[in-house]
Parts: sequence; structure tokens; C-alpha cells
Amino acid sequence: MRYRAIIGRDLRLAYRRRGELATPVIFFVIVTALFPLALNPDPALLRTLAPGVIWVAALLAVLIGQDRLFKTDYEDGSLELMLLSPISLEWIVLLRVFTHWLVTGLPLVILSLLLAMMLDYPMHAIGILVMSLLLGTPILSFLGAIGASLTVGLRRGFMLLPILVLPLTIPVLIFGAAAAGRAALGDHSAAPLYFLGAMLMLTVTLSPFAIAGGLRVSLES
Amino acid sequence: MFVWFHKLASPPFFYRFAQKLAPWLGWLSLLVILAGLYGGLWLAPPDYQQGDGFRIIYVHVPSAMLSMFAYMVMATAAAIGLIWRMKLAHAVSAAVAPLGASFTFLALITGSLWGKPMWGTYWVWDARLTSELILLFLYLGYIALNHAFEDRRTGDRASAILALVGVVNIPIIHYSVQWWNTLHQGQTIFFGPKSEMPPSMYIPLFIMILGFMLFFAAFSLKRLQVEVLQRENKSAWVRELVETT
Amino acid sequence: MEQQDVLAVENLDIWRGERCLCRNLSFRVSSGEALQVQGQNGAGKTTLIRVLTGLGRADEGDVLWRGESLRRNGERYRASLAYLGHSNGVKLGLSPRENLTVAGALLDKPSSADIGAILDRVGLHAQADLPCGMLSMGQRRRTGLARLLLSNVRLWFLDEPLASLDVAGVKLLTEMLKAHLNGSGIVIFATHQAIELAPHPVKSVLLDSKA
Amino acid sequence: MKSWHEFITMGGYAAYVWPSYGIVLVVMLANAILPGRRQRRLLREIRRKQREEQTE
Repeated sequence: MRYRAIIGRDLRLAYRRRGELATPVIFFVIVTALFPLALNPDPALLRTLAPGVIWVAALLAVLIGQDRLFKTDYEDGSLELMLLSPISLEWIVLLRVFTHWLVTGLPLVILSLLLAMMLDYPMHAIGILVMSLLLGTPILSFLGAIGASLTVGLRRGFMLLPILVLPLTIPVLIFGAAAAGRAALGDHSAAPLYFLGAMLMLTVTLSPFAIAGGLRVSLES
Repeated sequence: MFVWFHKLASPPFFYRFAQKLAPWLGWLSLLVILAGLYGGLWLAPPDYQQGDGFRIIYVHVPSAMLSMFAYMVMATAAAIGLIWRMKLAHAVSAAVAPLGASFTFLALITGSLWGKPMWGTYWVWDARLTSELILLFLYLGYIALNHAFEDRRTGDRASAILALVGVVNIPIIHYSVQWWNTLHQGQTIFFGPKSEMPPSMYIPLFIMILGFMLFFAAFSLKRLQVEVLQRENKSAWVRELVETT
Repeated sequence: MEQQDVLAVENLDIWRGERCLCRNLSFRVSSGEALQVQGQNGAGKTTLIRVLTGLGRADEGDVLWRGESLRRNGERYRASLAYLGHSNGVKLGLSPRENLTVAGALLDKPSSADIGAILDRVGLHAQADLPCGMLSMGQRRRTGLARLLLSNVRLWFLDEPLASLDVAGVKLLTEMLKAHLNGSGIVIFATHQAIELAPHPVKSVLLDSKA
Repeated sequence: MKSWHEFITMGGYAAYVWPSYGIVLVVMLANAILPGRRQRRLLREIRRKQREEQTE
């Protein structure tokens, strides 16, 4: 019941500021569209590049969406209430990052279907691409939230966040793009997907502690 | 013994202790490094495959080892600072980070200078070089966050959390990069010391590693003194120190 | 038999950067008492209140609630306090009713108290379902006050509670505080204006960093 | 033993070996010199501030 109220709050707020939610999605589409323009619209080339392009664009899109995660709550004082709640901050944070992924990460996953077609990614492999994004983008959300929690009190936090978080996202990128790439060639892609699954478990269990710790530190002064 | 450690954790005692110890370690590291250089550049025979090009190993391997060792020191100190709220521990992390970043940078540069004659290009997306590059990014992120806050103590704790997140991630990053490397590279490239190196080659390497370690210890202490001074500049013992010197 | 609850502050040192806000500060507040934190702008009233809630951190000293350090019993301490800060902790995108529902969930108790009745009491009956972004500053502040009423806890911390309240709002606040003290609650507030809470005693702490 | 010539040319690898050692030397020297200088500057600054406070 109390958890439903916390999730409901974020969903309601997201719905009332739908315009803001569109930003990462538009960013995702535009960045992906830049690659054929910069390289060469040859379908054979695009097909080999598609997994990497989609994954890099999705990674950046998730991260730019993450900067806002705690910012407004920090500014209007609601974050203080969450810290002062007897419910453990780790739980609250876990719920909120998950909700945030629902409204920012999930649309990217769905939209990747369209982008995959535009880049001539083979249809038989599209299930694996979506699967890799479904497992990978929540990890990115949690890692981004760590950065957001550490920089929420800083005026220039949005510039610092990618520097802090991008190096940490490299394994996700490697396994995610590898799964999609192998599937496109008709190879087995189970191994990288298992890695992504394992990393998702690890991130969901450990990162709330880092995020909660980051928020406590950020709100101290 | 425990009492001694406890004393060491008190900033004024530590400061004077470091003031005495650092120069000794510094000069000792210079001697050891000179001995290592003599052994490595002059006494050691050329490698039968790489000729004299292999001599880069005597600076590359110690740098690479220190780059990882420094991160471990940084993360351990960060954990101690967060768990036991020890101020000196945060200062240790902040002091070690620039040194670690320096050695990571050196490992990258010497690695790519070594790579040119061996591979024909300065940069190959080799697993070790790539991991080292990511390690440099982690250091830079830590340093940037540590200095981003107006209040030094907030910066200390925020960057300590980042260091711990990094230390959990490093094995995963390392493993994923290796996996990716075997996937795309196929052939393995000879890089680094072979197991059947003769003593005249590996003894100078050990001496150099020892020398770099001593250097690291000496100048971590020096940097740590600066960090402690910055953090304690209003306290009574610093006033006393300033007046007596 | 009312249990006597005591918030005790022992030898608190708080530094902000190069400046010492308080040194060796000690005081006790017990059930039915109020404490006013006084000081000029920038003297550190907000910082002290935040340290007392456990949000901020003191350099030396300790805060004890019911004899236990708040470092050790953080969760139980948080379950017995409510805090109204500078910013109200009110989401502008949500209505007062929705804000209170979330606040109730965060207090970790199914809100037995009727949100509608509380909103009536703070005079937001007509605005209960408008987004807070459309309300005046005073009405947003009242939403924050409503959150205190919802909380049903012993310890109230208020930072500049009079800010943006009109005459009727100040009266509402005083009544709320008196009722809370009557129910053997504790009120700690920071402001440089006087709030008349007679017959309840108002202790005071003056922050003066020059001294 | 080998000759000075061999040592200088590094058997044809001089262009890689000597720059490696050079950059290591530069970075290590910087790391050795800068902290000491910062320490002295910091002490001077603290002393100056203290004098100002005393004369006030």
C-alpha cells in the first residue's frame, strides 16, 4: 500500500509533465539518425553497425534522462521527507528508480524496434535486441541514479554525471551490443544475455545502497 | 601496537611522522630506481624476439601495477572513512588518487610506445590497454567529484562512495573487456614478460617495482600532509606548527 | 501517566567550511516544551535544525532521543519526528490531497487520520484537489502544516514556520503548536520573531558565531 | 658488456624506449616536486591569515 503510493506519485508526476519525458526519446531517435548521415547509408554497412549504434544511443539517452531523477525533489524539499521517512531510503530509492525506468527506459526499448528497421537490422534477431535492451537499460538507470544522487546538490551536476557514470556502463554496452550483434549474424547470444541478467541482479541488489548513501551525503549541507 | 596505530590516525602525530619519514623514503626510492635502471638498461641482455624494445617493460609494468594498487588503497581508505568516519582515511583517498591517475597515464603512454614497434600502431584495442584506459576514466571521475563540492568533507564522502562503486565494478569491467577482446581480436598478441625470462631480466624488474612502490609511499605521504593541512587549517595544532616553523 | 520524552543535545560543535556556527552547545527539551532557535540571517539556524533531525551532521557532540544517540537508533528516531523545512516538501504537480497521501505513505502508517478533515482544519477545503502549483505561497505553507498534523509524532521541527503565512495562518500555526504541546509533544522551531505559546514554556538558543 | 653506441640507439628502438623513460621521468618529477611546493605555499598562507587575525 505505502509502496503503491510512492510508485503512484512518480507515475502521476510523470504523466503531468509528459513533455519532459519525451526528451530522452527524441534524443534517442535523433542520435541514431545521425549515424547513417555521418557514415554512409549503405544497408549492408548499417546492418553491421546497427547493434552498436542502437546501444550507444540508448545508453546516452538513459543517462541524460537520469539527471532529473532527484533534482526537482531536491529543490522542493520532498527529498528531505524521503530521507526522514522511517521506511528505509534504500527501498524508496529502489522503487523510484524502477518507476523512472518504466517511464523513460521502457519507451526506448519499444522505440528500438522502429530504429532497428530503419537501420536494416535483421528481423529474425529483433527479439534478442529487445531482450538485451530490456535487461540492460535498467542497469543503466541504476548506475545513472548513483551519479544523480552524488551530483544532485551541485549546480553543474549534469556535466559531471556522465564523467562519473559512463566508465561504469562499459560492461553493459559490451554485453548488450554483443548479444544483439551475434544474434544478427545468427550466432548464439545466450552467453552475453546471461551476463546482462547477472549484472542486473547485482545492480538491483547493491546500487540502492550506493544511491541512498549518495543522497544522504548530498543532503548533509 | 594498536595504540601506535591509534596515535598515527591523529592528524598532528601523523603530520610530524610523515614529515620525518617521507624524505627517507624519497631518497631510498631514488637509489633503488637508479639501481633498477642500471640493471634494466645496461646489464640485462636484449630480448631474443623484441631486441632492446622490451626494455620499456621496466617502466611499464611497475606503472601498471601501481595504477591498480593505488586504486585499491584509495577504495580501502574510502571504505574505512565511510564506515568508521575517520577523517584521515578520506585524506588518504584524496592524496592517493592523483598519484594513481599519474601512473595509469604512464602505463598507457609507455604501453602504446611499446605497442608501436610490436604491433605497428600506437594504439590497439588490446584488453589490458583498454582496461587501463577505463581505469584512468575512473580516476578522473573520482578527482572531479572530490573537488566539485564547496565543503571538503561532503566531497570526501561523495567521492568515497564513487570509489567503492568503482571497486565493485573493476572486476566486471576487466572481465567484460577481456571477453570482448577475445570475441573481436581472435589472435593473442605477446605483451608483457614471458615466464622463462632469465634472472638478469627479471631481477631489475623486481627492483624497479620496489623502487616505484617506495616512490609511491614517499609522495603519498607528502600529498597526504597537504590534504591534512587543508582540512585542519583552523585547528590548534596547525597554529602551533605554523608559529614554531 | 504520560511518558516524559527528552531530546538532549550534548556538546555540539558545528562547522560550516571555515566558520564555527556553534561550539559546545548543550540543551534539553522535554515533553510539553518548546525551543526557539534564534540568530541573525546566516547564523546557522537551518543548519542546527537539520543536524537535530539527523539530516545534517555535527562535527562533535551528540543528539540523544529518549537517552539513545540518534546515530544508533536512526530509524526509530525518524519514526518519531516531523520536519517542515524552508521548502515545504510539497510537490507542485500534485494537489494538497495527493501530497498528503504520499506523506502518509512515507510516514509508514496507513493514514488513520482523515486527510479531508486535516485539510479542512488548515483551511484548504476548497483547494484540496487543485495542483499546488496553482496555490499561493501561504496556501502551500498550509499544505506543509497539514503534513505535520497528519504525522502524529512527538517531535516537530519547524524552520521559519511563519514565512509566507498571513495573520489567520499565524493564528492557525500557534493553535496547532499549542495543541501539540498540550498533547505532551515537543516543538523546536527556528525564527527571529516571537511566537506566543503561553502557558507553555519556550526555551531559546541563540546562535551567534561572533561570540 | 655492450657498447655506449648500442645503449644510445637501443638496437634501433631508441625512438620508443627513450621517450617512454623520458615521460616517466617528467611525470614522476612533477609528482615529486609539486606536493612539497604546495605544502610550503599552504603553510605560508595559513601563517599570513593568522597574522591578519592577530592584528585585528
